[in-house]
Amino acid sequence: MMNDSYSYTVAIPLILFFSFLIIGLAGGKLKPIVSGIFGTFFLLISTALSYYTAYSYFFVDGKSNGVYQQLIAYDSLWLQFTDKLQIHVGVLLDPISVMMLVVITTVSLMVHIYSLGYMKGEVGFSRYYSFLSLFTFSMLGLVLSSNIFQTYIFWELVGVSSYLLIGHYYERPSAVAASKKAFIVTRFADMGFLVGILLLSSFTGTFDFLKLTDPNGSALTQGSAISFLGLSVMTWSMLLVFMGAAGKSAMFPLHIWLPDAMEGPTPVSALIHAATMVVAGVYLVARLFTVYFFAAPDALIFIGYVGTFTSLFAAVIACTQTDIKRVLAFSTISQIGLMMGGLGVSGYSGPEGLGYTASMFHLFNHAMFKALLFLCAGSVIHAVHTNELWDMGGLKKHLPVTHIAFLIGCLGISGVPPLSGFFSKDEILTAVFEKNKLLFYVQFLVAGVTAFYMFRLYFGIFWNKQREYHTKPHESPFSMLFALIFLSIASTFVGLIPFSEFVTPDLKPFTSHIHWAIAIPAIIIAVIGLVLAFVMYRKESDLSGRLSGSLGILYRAAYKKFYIDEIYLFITKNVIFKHISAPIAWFDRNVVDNTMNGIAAITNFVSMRIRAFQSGQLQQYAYVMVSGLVIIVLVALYFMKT
Amino acid sequence: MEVVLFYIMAGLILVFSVLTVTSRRILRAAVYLLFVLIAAAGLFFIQQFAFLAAVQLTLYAGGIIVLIIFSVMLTSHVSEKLDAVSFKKASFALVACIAGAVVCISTILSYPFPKPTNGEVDASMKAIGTSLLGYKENGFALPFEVISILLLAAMLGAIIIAKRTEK
Amino acid sequence: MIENIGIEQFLILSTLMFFIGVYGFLVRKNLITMLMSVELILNAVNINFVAFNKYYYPENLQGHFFAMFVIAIAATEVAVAIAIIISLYRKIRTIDVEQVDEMKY
Amino acid sequence: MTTDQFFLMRHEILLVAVGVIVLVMDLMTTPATKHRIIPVAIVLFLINTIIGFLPIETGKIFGGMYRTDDITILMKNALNIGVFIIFLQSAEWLKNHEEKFNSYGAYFFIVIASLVGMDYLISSGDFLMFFIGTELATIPIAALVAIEKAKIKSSEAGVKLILSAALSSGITLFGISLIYGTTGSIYFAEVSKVFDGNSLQILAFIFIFAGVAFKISIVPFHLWTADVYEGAPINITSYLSVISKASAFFILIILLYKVFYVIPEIRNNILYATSILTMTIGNLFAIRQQNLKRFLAFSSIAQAGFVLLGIIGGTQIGFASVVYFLLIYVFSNLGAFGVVAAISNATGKENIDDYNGLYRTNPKLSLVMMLSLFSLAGIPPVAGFFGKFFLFMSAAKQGYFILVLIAVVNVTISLYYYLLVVKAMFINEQENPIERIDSDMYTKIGLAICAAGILAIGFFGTIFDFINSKAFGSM
Amino acid sequence: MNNLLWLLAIPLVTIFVLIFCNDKRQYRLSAAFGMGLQLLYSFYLVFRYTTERSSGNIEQMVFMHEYKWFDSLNIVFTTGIDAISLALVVLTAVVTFTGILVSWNMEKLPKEFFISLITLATGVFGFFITIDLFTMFLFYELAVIPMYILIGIWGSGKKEYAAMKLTLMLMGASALLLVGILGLYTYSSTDVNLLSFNILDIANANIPVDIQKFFFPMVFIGFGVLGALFPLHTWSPDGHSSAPTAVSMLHAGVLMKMGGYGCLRVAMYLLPEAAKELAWIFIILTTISIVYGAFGAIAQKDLKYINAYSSVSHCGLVLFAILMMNQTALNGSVLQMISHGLMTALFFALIGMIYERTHTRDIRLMGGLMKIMPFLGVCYMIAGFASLGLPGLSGFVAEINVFVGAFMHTDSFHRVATVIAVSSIVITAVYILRVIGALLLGPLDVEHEFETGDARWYERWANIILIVSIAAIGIAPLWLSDALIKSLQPIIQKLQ
Repeated sequence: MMNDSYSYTVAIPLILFFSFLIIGLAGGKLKPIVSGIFGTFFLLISTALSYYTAYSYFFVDGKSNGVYQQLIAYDSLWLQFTDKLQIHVGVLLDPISVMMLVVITTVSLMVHIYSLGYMKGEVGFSRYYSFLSLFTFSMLGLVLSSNIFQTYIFWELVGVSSYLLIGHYYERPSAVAASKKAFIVTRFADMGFLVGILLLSSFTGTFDFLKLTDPNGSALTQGSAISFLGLSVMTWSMLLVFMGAAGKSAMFPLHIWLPDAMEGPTPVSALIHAATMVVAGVYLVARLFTVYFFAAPDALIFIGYVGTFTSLFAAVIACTQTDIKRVLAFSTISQIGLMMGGLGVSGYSGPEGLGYTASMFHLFNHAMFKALLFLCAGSVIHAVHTNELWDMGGLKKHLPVTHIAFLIGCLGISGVPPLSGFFSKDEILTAVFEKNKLLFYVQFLVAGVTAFYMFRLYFGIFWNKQREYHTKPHESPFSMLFALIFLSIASTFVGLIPFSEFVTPDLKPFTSHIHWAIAIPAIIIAVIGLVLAFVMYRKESDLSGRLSGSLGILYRAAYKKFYIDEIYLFITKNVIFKHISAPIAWFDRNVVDNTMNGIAAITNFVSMRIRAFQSGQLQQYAYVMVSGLVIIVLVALYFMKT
Repeated sequence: MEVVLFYIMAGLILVFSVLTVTSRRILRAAVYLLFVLIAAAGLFFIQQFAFLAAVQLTLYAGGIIVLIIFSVMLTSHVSEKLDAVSFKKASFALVACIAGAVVCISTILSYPFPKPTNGEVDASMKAIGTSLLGYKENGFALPFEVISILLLAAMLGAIIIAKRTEK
Repeated sequence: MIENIGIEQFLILSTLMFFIGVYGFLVRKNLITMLMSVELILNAVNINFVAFNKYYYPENLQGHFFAMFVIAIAATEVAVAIAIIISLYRKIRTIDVEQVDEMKY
Repeated sequence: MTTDQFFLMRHEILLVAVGVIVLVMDLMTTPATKHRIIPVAIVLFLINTIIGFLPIETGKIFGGMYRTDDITILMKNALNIGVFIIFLQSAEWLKNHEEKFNSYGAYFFIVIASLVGMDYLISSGDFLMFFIGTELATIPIAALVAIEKAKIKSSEAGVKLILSAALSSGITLFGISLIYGTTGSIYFAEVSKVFDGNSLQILAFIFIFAGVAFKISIVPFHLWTADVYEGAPINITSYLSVISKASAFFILIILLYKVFYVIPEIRNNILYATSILTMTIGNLFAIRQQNLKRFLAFSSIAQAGFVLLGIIGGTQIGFASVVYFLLIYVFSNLGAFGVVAAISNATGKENIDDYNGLYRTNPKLSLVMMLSLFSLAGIPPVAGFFGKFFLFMSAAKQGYFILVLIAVVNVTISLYYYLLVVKAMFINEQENPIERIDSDMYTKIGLAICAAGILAIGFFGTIFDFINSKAFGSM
Repeated sequence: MNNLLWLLAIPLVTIFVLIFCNDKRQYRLSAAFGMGLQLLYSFYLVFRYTTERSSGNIEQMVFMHEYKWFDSLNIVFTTGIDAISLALVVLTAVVTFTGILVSWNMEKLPKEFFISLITLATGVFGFFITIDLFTMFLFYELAVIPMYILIGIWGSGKKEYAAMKLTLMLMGASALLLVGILGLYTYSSTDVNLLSFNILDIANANIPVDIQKFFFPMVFIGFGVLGALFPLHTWSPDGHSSAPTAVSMLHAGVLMKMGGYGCLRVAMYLLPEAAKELAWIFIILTTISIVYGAFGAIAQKDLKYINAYSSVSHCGLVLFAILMMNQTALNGSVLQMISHGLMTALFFALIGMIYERTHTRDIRLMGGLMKIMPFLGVCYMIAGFASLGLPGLSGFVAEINVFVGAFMHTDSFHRVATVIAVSSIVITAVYILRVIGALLLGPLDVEHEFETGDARWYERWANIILIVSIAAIGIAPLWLSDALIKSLQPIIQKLQ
């Protein structure tokens, strides 16, 4: 449905594209801080527009007859394949995209402001800001997509911005490697996504979200009938699309890039690898939820399992990591797993859609508190110049604001009421409980583990033993603290938003309540985790060491991230490089090429061998002539018809 | 009469031909060749081509053979014997030649030659003269003229080659 | 009469002579003897021409003249060839054909 | 016969006149003035060449022994141009070998006489003129081949040429005698009426074919070619490889199209096999050659193989494309030989290795050489491309696609060795490249004509159209 | 002024002027001026073409002119363009012009260099504007031969071997092609007097399927070798890596496109029945090409080799798309040709520039160049992103067209092939990022003293022109793609 009154929304991303171009092209000649201010300023405009959009959509005219409308605010033909199959670039406004607008611009703005302090004096400051603009542009473009191909386009663009930002410190080999890994792993996933799109479009004949997700439309029924290897084509295509989502959202086993991505500047981790880009997968599944639900329910169940497994898996690893950003990264993976789990169990209409709502709610909350946690971590790193948990300790005196903010974040993620995480996690657990008990128990366990590792971090950094620091740690500058404070406040209060009034799978609001029967055990297990962490890490003790020792191989496996990286390394280095690529190169040089050289060599060889004919002997020449003549005569007379 | 003569001539030709190409003394070979040529002239004669036979005798036997003998004497000793032909070379050549001869002869024999027309050939000097200078059909004025150019050019060529250069 | 002989016999004779000449050309080591073999070949041809003329086409003298021109040309050929052979002999003091192989391959 | 008819032989008469004038003038020169004969001969020949282009009647004289038509005249003009270029290129050589010639007149006369032989050959209307033309074209030239008295190779080449030519003419004559015996005539017109393709006639045809094939250097009658080309003085080599070969091709077509047209299968099969053999073997031998004359000899063998593709179908377009190709071939091959001659005259170097770095010192020579080689290789936009293309096209039109395929593969192989020469001149470097050569004016003009011909002929489609309009197909 | 012969006249006049120039300044100025003019003229043609089309001209080819050449053979030099050829003409003009800019400082025999380069370009221009097979073939060979000289004289490494191999393989291919063309000519009409080389005429001839099946492989392979069809691609890595910068640009950028164009215009358009029957063989080969080239690129250490193998992969995609025979895929193939032409030209230009400064092309010996030559580094990254199909750059547009088009086939053979082809985007990412990582990023290798100094003005402009073109297509593909689709209709109709 076209809606002209929102057509300004197209400017929300575009402003940032221009910001990217301006800063990128002129960046070298501007003073670094000017670039930063430019970028922040442009983003501020976008943020204002987004907030205005959110306000008017949710509270003024987004609903019609009690149902949220999906509005096409802007639409233009970008590429035409056939008369029917076209790529449009447009702006689709519906509850989740508007919500994402708010999330992205908010977190991005905070990161922009934060970075003014954090990145001060760094080489490549302008570059950093231009890439931040590029990222924000791409991310906004992604969430506003009206067309699955548009999603793919921006999907790739966020990937590349992520690549560029992870590799910000391009002189560090580890950063280069991490950026490369991130790109390639997500690219691999995107291949699935692309094939999924191809499959989807070839059966539904459209890329358009509105047509695809119309529950009464023809798109959903086509393809469901055709099956391949026991699953309907629709299921296959949706699984492939999920592969893309899993790559971006770091679902097992495509999660390996995310911890490494922490090589990027910490604000980038906060923005991209915690709050926005990594949840793009969740967003994508939510965007196509109708399709999943109606046409590919098997895929949806699969997503639920994958999400839940990932969440446990990552949570366990998080307990053993000592790099604070990596802990946060695994925590992110774990939380996204929860969101996926929520989506996987969701129903479609009314309260059955709680999983969906909860998942989006958690996404929203998670963005806030995870960004907060990362920015705090940045602040800590800024102060002590190390990422290593055991090189920190006793910082609560030195960094009071960061300390409080971090605590808020930890409480938030652990699901302690009344902070935001509590509400969304409760809803997810409720939804899962109603659908699948096994997943529920896993997620329930994850909640506890989450509290444990978060507070392990918290106590490790801020309590524990005072360490020797090269320079005395000091609190960060105001620009950074502002972001911390803002996000702390946000994390504290956003949980109170009645999300089911706004975001539901069938676009019809419903009212949800806190299910205390599930909430209370969840709180208890979180507190247990918290206390355990308190006991172990409040001050220096060998308790943790003994515990990890007693877990033995399990601990080591978790510490080594269950060797997934090594498997990948084996596949890439040993299988692909050594046993595919190098042999192909060898084959090309030696077999294919030598065939060609061989033809030349044979020609030369023959040429050498027949040279005896030209012996210089006149009589031999004559002999050849005569015998040639005789042979021709013989053949002509006896073997040819006349 | 002609039949007997023919067979004698044919026999002579074949025998001396073979001797020409096998004799290891060059001078003798030249003489054998002379016999062949004379025998061939005899063949022409019995076919009533007297003029041609005469030409054959004077030009060939008188001119060419003399030229050959001179050059033989210039380039080798009279008593010199040629080396024997290698067996390999000879047998290869023999195979080719016999094959060629067999093919040719069998083809000739398979050809249904008609009965000869019993027309008399008018090979009188007059007829020859008219034909040689005739420029209509069956006149040979043009080749006659052209061959004069050939003779001149060949003569010039032979002279410039054979002439010793002054050092 | 000559008609009793049969054209085939002339032809066989000339063919044999021709191939004897060819054989000589192929095996004789001396350049001059090769030249002689060529003469055999040409003579064989002449026998053909004359016989055909006599047997079948007596109304004109094509074969006869052909043979005559062949003789004339054979003469020039021999003249030039001998000139060349002698000039070669002056340089390498031999006229062995097997040694005339400076250029090969 | 009226005088007008007599002047149907204008080309030959003029040539003889030029030859005789040169010879007579030569007799009148003293050793001090004898070099003046060179410009005189060249100018006279140029006049002759130009007159050759004037319009002329066509027809038959001498009872059909001599016949001309437009395409024959065209061919003769082409040969005239070729010989004119050869004369230009030989001026320097003649001067360098002053002591070897008592008179230059003999050289000019012999070449002209040989050319007269070729003119008669391509105009011949009977086997006698065919035979005499062939011999007139060959025997005097054999003398010239052996003319370099200081070189053994030259005599060796002469011996090889004249003896193998004698053998081949013996073979041809044997064939002719059988044709005469079975058809009763030596006139082409009569023979073609009676010729019916019985096995004796086929035998005779093959013998005659072998004789012509010897002249064209078709495998397996080609072996003399390389040795003779290498040993002969370079201008004679170019004469042999261009003029002699072109005229032999022409008469081959006449024989195949006008006389022996009733046996197309045999003709096509023989041509099919020999053309494949010829181009392949020519190429395989050319690959290894170091001596440029020998190299060009093998390359010209290969070229002959390509030309057979035009003849094979017996079509008018094939005939036209052969003549067109030969016209181009005259310029291309003479261009290449001209450069080789210029360098050989100045330095005596004839090996490919000697040409390393030639472009740095002699860019113009290198460029002419490159153009000629590209033309021989059939690279556009130089004329050789068109020549080859039309040859292949005429074969393709008859459905000989496999043959064309083999031929074009051979073109690729040939490109390899042509490029080797280009590589030597342009890419390879050596410490002592051939120093700068200042050729005389004649050479320059000769090369310029070649280059102009190579560059221009392809772009004027009317030339081909003209040839095509005059050509004819097998009956 | 819409006479297409200008496209030949301008380069020829430039060559003529160059012959009479006599110092380096004059050479490069006249070359740049000539090719600049050519570029402007090609833009003017785009303008004229659009106006012509919008004024309702729906002829298949516009600006057609016929020049009688060999009348008796019915060989008529016919020029004419549609959007496909026009796009490639513009591509050629861009690449040639930038090639000249890149060779601004050519030291060795500059005159000869520019003349050969422009001769090559003339061949390419001629190839794209003719619509008769004879002239097309002529220009094809004309374009190949200067390559030999260019690589042989100005190349590096195993230049002589590479030049010879390249020339022989391409000429060998043209041998096949020649037979194919002659076959098309022979069967272009049932009336011997009406045989024609004109593509439009041949398209109307109903060539029997058996005949088509005989000639299709010849034509397709003949052009396919130039388009680096596996396993006949081996000329390409050696050739590219030995060639001087501008030549690599032209070669990979333009010359290889002649292969794709020829396959499309001649093989598919004129032999549609055989194409339908035999496509599967070539689909297999091109699919191998795509993946094989990409894997091959991973293992390379020399920058030019990497790019050469990447070209094998990308050009494989062009042919792959052509064989898919529907509108979208064909459109994708043309877009891919243009896109690959631009980005590979950019790549080679950059490699040349980097080589000039580092004197090595071995990625193991370099690192951290971003630090000392940021402009070139950024350009290289953009080229890399274009190559791996990043949206917003031309490669993406082309690739999705190819993939979507290929996937429209509903049988599993095509689909499996497509999925394999799609996998190349990952492999491409691997080698591109590997190069970027090893070359530009990481710590600066201090052991080797690289000449510092970022791009000079002419290098900057060369890069900027190419990047702008890449981005223009990538961001707003619709105008180009629409024009192409319209021009593709006749071909598609034959293939339906």
